Amino acid sequence: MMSEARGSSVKIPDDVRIVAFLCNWCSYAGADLAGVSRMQYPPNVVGIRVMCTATVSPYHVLKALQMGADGVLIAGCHIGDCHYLKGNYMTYKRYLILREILRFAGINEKRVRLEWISAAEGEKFAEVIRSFTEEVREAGLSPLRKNEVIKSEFGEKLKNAFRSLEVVK
Amino acid sequence: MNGKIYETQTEGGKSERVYSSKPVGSVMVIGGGIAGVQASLDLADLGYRVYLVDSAPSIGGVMGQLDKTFPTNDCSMCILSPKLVEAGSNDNIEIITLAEIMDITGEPGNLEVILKRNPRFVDIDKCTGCGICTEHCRVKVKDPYNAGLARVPLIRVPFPQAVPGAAFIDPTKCLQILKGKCGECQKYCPAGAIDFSDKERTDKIEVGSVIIACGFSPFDPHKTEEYGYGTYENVITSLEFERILAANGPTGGHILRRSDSQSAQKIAFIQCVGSRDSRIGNTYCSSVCCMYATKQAIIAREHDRRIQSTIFYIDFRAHGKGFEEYRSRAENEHGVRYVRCLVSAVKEMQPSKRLLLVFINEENQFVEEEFDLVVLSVGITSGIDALATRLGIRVNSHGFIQVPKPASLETSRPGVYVCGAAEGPKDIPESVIQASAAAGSASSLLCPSRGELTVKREYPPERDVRGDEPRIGAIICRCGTNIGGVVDVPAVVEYARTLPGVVFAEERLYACSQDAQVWIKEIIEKHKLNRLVVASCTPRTHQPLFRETVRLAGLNKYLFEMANIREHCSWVHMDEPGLATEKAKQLVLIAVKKASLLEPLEEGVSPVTPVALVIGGGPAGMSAALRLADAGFKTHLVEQEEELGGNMRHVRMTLEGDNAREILEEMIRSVMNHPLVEVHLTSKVASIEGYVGSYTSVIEKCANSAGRSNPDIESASLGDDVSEDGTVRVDHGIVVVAVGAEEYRPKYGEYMYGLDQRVITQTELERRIFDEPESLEGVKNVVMVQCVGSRNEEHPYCSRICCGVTLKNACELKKFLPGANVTICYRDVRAYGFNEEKYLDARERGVRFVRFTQEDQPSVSAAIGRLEVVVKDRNMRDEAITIFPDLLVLSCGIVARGGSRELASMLKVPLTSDGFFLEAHVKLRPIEFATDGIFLAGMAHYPKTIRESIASAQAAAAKAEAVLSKDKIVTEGIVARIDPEICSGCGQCIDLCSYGALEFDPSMRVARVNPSLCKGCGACSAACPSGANQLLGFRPCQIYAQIEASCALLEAGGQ
Amino acid sequence: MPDSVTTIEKEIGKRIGEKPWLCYQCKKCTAGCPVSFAMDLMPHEIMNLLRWSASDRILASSTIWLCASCETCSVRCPNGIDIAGVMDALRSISIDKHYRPGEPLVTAFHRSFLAGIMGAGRTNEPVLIGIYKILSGRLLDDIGLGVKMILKRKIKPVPRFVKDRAAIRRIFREAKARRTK
Amino acid sequence: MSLKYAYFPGCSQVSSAEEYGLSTEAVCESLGIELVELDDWNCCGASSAHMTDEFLSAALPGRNLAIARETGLDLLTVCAACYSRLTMSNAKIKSDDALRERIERAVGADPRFEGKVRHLLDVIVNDVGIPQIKKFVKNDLSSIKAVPYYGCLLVRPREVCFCDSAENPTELDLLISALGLEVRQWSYKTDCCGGSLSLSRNDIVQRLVNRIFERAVEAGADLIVTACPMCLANLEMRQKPGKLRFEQVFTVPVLYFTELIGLAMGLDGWEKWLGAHLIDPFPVLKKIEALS
Ligand SMILES: Cc1cc2nc3c(=O)[nH]c(=O)nc-3n(C[C@H](O)[C@H](O)[C@H](O)COP(=O)(O)OP(=O)(O)OC[C@H]3O[C@@H](n4cnc5c(N)ncnc54)[C@H](O)[C@@H]3O)c2cc1C
Ligand SMILES: Cc1cc2nc3c(=O)[nH]c(=O)nc-3n(C[C@H](O)[C@H](O)[C@H](O)COP(=O)(O)OP(=O)(O)OC[C@H]3O[C@@H](n4cnc5c(N)ncnc54)[C@H](O)[C@@H]3O)c2cc1C
Ligand code: SF4
Ligand code: SF4
Ligand code: SF4
Ligand code: SF4
Ligand code: SF4
Ligand code: SF4
Ligand code: SF4
Ligand code: SF4
Repeated sequence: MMSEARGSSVKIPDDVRIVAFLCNWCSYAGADLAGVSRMQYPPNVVGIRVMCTATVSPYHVLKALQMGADGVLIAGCHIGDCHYLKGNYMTYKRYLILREILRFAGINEKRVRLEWISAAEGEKFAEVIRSFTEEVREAGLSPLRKNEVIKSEFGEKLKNAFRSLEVVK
Repeated sequence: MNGKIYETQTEGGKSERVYSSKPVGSVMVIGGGIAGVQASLDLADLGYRVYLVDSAPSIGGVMGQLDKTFPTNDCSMCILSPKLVEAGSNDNIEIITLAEIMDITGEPGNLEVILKRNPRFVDIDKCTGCGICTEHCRVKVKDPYNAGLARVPLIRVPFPQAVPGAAFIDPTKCLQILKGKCGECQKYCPAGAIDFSDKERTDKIEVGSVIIACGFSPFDPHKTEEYGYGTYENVITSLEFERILAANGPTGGHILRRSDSQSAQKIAFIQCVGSRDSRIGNTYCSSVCCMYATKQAIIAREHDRRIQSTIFYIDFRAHGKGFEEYRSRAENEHGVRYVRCLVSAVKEMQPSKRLLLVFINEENQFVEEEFDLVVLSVGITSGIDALATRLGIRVNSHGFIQVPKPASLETSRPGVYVCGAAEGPKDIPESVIQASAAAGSASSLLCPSRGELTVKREYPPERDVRGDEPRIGAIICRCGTNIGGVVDVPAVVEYARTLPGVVFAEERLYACSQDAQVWIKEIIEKHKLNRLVVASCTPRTHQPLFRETVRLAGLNKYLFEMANIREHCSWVHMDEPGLATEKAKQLVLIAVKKASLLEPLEEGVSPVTPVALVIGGGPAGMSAALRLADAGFKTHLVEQEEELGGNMRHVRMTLEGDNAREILEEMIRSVMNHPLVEVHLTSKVASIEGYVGSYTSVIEKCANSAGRSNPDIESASLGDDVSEDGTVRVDHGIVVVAVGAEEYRPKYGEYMYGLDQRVITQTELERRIFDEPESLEGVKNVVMVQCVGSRNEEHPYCSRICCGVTLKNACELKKFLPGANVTICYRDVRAYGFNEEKYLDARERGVRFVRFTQEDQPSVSAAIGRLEVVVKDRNMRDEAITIFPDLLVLSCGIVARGGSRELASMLKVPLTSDGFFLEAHVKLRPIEFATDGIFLAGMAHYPKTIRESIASAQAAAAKAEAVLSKDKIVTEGIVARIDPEICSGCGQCIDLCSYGALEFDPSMRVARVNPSLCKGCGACSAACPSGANQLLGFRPCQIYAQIEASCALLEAGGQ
Repeated sequence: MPDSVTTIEKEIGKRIGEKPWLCYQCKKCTAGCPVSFAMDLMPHEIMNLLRWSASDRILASSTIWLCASCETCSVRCPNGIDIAGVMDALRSISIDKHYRPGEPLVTAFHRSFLAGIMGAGRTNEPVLIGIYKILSGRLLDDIGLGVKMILKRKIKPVPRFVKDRAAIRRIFREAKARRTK
Repeated sequence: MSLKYAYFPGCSQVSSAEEYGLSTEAVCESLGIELVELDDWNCCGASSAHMTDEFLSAALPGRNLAIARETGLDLLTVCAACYSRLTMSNAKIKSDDALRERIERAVGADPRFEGKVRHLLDVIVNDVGIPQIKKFVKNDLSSIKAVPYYGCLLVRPREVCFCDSAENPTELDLLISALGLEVRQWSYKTDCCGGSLSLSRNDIVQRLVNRIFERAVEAGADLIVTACPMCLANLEMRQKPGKLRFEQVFTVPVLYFTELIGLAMGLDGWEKWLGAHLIDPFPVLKKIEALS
């Protein structure tokens, strides 16, 4: 866990860090509800609000992994509930491709997760964060945070992933 | 309209309204359920000031308590909450809660409303909804929001998404208010919002018109004693079950028995509790319970695969769009069992507290079965008797508000309109349709005063900050102790000051308070800030407020970014203040990084051609055209036939018993004589181009109007070689699609149709009853067959109106030939709403009913000169009944018009698989398309009665009027933009857009975005391989900066 | 009464003022009836058959005799039909029209009961059981029970009489006169 | 309020249900309810008359009403069937003039009874009142668990009966708990036991009766309390049909509410009343300390 921090200097965390892309209409609202209902979950996640999960391209996900995120969550409206009619269908398709790519590149695909969380599912949001944090912890810290050899190996894998994304496109 | 205030004078083709006194440009909406909220939003959009009054402490109504909604299973709160917030933040809507209407006086256009405001004891403007008071109140009451299933403190925010989101005190048991002995909450309220001296007071408000949207009360099942509600713990109402299903309900969405909190596995739903029951006087059908029971059974199963649900019903009323399909999915995919038998009583077993039901199944076997939970599908009853009496407004025999005129939502009190469940049982989309229609009605009464009482903000010119170095201001909010109690706010402020670009950082106790806005404006000006970051609560509720402040300070409103350190931080990491502080810093970092890359965005403006195009001249099209023309807009009405009227030409009497002929003739006369309506008969729209505000269409004469039901001929008539002179080109701002639908024509030989002239359709029967009664003399035996061309493989949906039409004709026939035997062969009698009384009337008159199934349809033959119908009665163990009718009447369904597909592709709007037009959103946008500026009315959407068709047309017209009454259309700043320099013209993005906003420009070989159509979802941008297509406000570089900031601390850790 | 309701429905309407034709076949009556499991036609089927003039089937059915008059159906029918009342009326029509009872033992019982009253003005179990046994031919039924009842002093051998038996006889005569009329 | 009533005992109470009649008289006397037995009353015809002949069903009770009319008192009865027949026929006579005339002719007196037909349970719960009853209780019966059994006739038809509900009446529940017993919840309070088919179709009746006992046992009852002699007789006799031997499967005794009041109040004669039951109640009563 992160050590106690005071003052302006940011202390170094040694726990996993998760980047969560949350769609504005459902999952961000679900996270809000978890807050309003004071449901407690681990602080390892930071949310990035997007209008729709369809805004999230596989590049964004790979980018996050490249920046050293240990896990990436994409959460949006349930299928059929998309504010933009069918954005989440697209997300789902892209997600399937992304997982293929991760597997192909040899990156633990458990680091990336897609969830449908509605605006009323505060508890689900909290639960997803809890379980995903555990899962990512099992997968371990990002190789990018380890020694140079592992780091460069992982960098290579990511490059492969980016490249295969080009091919798929 | 009302002669008292103004009248229309037509002189030499010119119409002029003469007003005796100018109407007041404001409207009071009573009731803040979905109907009231929708009416308020529409009215504000139409240019009127709105007082939205609710007797509850928050708006939202019953929809706010629902978990999901049929038939889409949309999360009810997800779709409702944005509307509530919108109403709450609209400058022209004043929400008045905890209030009652005492009296209304005056004339339409100039009404005075006497309003009693009950004390709230909490100042809405000061309360931040922090909930601290709630923790300190020791007195608990049943929570009405959770249908009484949970207990909550007296002082509380009514429910998490409440609007206004402020606390209130339920004074009935408050120790301070009653005995002056507590005041705990007041001690702890950090905002000093609690005021025990708050008193009841009476206000007078001047308005032009009033809309009643007070909704309904669920039936109280204590009255149906045989089901043991109130005695057996595991017998609950559907509304209670709705709360149990809800993720934010008392059991957190777990389906538990009330007796022992064990999970329930077998659930029984008993239908028609308090409906269709003459014992208790409710002889109508509540219209929604068959469907909501199905929904609840499906959702229950989704929560827990082990759950088995059984629905006990009489007639399954799946009469709406997509309902029949929903029901079959429930049965086939979710294992919901339907039993057509009303259980007689519920018995509680001891000591298990399971519930024993006895019923007979379709095989006529007696079954005794135990269930864990019994849900009573309680009906919809009127909750407004007292109000109606007080206001002297006429109600029907069941206490619902009556609308005397067939084509209007005006109550017996001129200038007072009604919508939603207050007018009769109905579901959400129907409530929404009526709400828009009522708003339109009020608008046409008040249109001379449109915009007079609405406020329009004046803004200073925008400062151009392009190219300037970012000068970011960061405000960290304490939100009292909500944030400050967990997060070390000074530390976050310190941290923010160290960040690149940040030139100013301060904390505030309440950043959203009114004085804070003044302060923010000052610091922006003083420190020459060009970006603002506020770290506080959720942008979903507060971003509009801060954007507004930023704009008033002379900055583009998109130069603002929020960090949510409350809902996403202090409230969810309360036990780890250190980590919460670190996370807050990180969230601030992310926001600052994004802020430095923010750019001013332009909201597109496009002009509006104040002209309407209505396609289809049936009752829907005519009503829409009249409304729009009455509102002062030139309207083109295009009808492919030689005359107006559509299907209504064949109707003699409406289901409500009005003379359809007279109504139609009156309507046609008004349309033909209206100076602003230009009718194009025997015409079709040949092409249509443009977008909301500016369309151009070509209207041409049909070569062959007789071919209306034959799509081949229709497309032939639209060929290239149309003569020049028949063609008109019109510019218009909106389109109303009102092309209707048509009666299913039985196949040759289907039930001997066409083979024997005694086999006719209901339309033919109706014509003969009213126009040639003598031709029916001597008729002794009449058989009617339902669902001809409906609810089968070819047309899987229910045609909704045929049961009502059949009952109407059966009653009329019996009135005139009382001795005749009339037998109706049905599958379910779908006499929803007040049509149930027609069903009762038919039985009173001795009409006989035989139930058959899709698998075993009646067979018809002709032998020795007489017709023979053999039908097996499902209610009588399939015993065959043989009748020799003099007339066999087929109740044909409604099918989409062949020509719809062509029109749909011309307008780029979707159709359902049944060929009806598909609305933007099944629940909340039933009369709009996803494409702005195109609206949907009448049977083109789905089969409807005349009344329903007209209401939907008036609603569509109101929506259209809101567009046409603006001089320009402002589009969102957050839209996709394609850089033509980079775009490779691959076209990958084009098909991804659900709104048709992308086009391929063949000349430049690039894709282009039409910002007027784009909704800013970003689906296309994410797919662009070259990075040419970017969603403004969410550009990849901006998101990358956020990602980078999210991981920034780790980077540091790796070093 | 509507013209096209059936003759038997009219008869019921006339006798008890009920409108069985309002039935919408929800089967609630049948589901709650304690004895419907033993009936040849279920209560809702009786309601249905009335609509089709199936008098013979109804009047010869066991149903009308098995109905225990508990009125469970009547208090719960959503159309407010007094089904128990309809059953009473049907029994009475069946007697008037001399139908062979669908449930001979039950009719034997009722006849015994009324015969007892006609004779004594009051009901007395030994007399009732005696007459019933002769009429039904079930001489050996319930002997064990009878012994126990005598032991428990439940059966009092001497019947009590009403003094003014002439009045009782007048009542029965009036009933009969009306029937044959 | 004067508690004086014309009393219609009904046939059973002077024969097979003598214990009901005797306990009624004893209880009334000690509660200060004065009963004036109706002169020369006749059988009300019970189920057979109304099941077969509309006229008889009105005229037999009609004669009793005519006699009661002369007394100027309200008419009290303890049998649910009599109560139901008397109330129904009273209502009919008042609404149908032709019928009234015919009855008058046959009976020889005006059958338009001006008073009210009352059931003793109604009088005790509503006129005497539960608090008053509590004052009379001497013996502690709290060790006994009972279920109230109203049967169908006491509660239906809804319009004419005194009970607060046709589905879930509470009068007997209130009384039993006022007498100190523990009332167990069950759903079979008003289920029909098939009384009118008792002799003719005991196969059917047996099924109904057994279910009532099963449910009572499941509900944890030691005792079933009733207010109708037909129900009691049926429950006691019809658990299992037997030709030569009489069998009992369930041993839960069934008592009249009057017997129970007598027991609680410690009135003389209760041993004699209880001794008349086919299902021996004494094993259960052993639980009561005061009695042993
Ligand atoms: C259990 C259940 C499930 C349902 N499920 C669905 C579903 O899945 N899909 C669907 O389409 N429909 C569903 N419905 C129907 C749906 O709830 C209604 O169609 C809808 O709520 C009607 O909206 P309304 O605004 O007319 O009325 P309401 O929702 O009743 O709102 C009325 C408002 O008026 C206020 N009010 C009342 N009286 C006064 C007064 N005198 N003065 C001021 N304010 C007053 C109330 O506080 C309330 O806010 C369901 C209904 C029930 C009971
Ligand atoms: C057999 C039958 C019986 C009915 N009985 C009753 C009743 O008793 N009571 C009741 O309330 N309702 C009844 N209805 C329903 C009622 O007729 C409809 O609610 C109403 O007519 C719908 O109006 P509409 O304008 O939406 O559609 P329509 O009446 O179908 O009118 C649509 C019009 O658009 C025209 N059109 C179609 N395509 C084009 C095109 N591409 N370009 C130009 N023009 C076009 C058509 O020619 C037609 O005139 C009945 C309907 C049917 C079919
Ligand atoms: S003053 Fe009233 S609302 Fe406040 S804490 Fe006390 S009881 Fe609760
Ligand atoms: S403590 Fe004060 S500010 Fe907070 S919710 Fe209660 S009243 Fe509102
Ligand atoms: S038939 Fe009507 S009242 Fe009955 S459950 Fe269905 S919708 Fe409700
Ligand atoms: S802006 Fe601040 S004070 Fe206002 S609600 Fe949000 S966090 Fe609380
Ligand atoms: S006849 Fe028409 S309204 Fe009735 S069930 Fe069939 S399709 Fe539906
Ligand atoms: S952002 Fe969405 S709505 Fe806009 S053009 Fe792209 S896909 Fe269409
Ligand atoms: S309960 Fe009434 S409506 Fe239902 S089937 Fe029986 S008689 Fe008919
Ligand atoms: S009165 Fe007859 S038909 Fe009705 S429930 Fe009782 S036994 Fe059955």
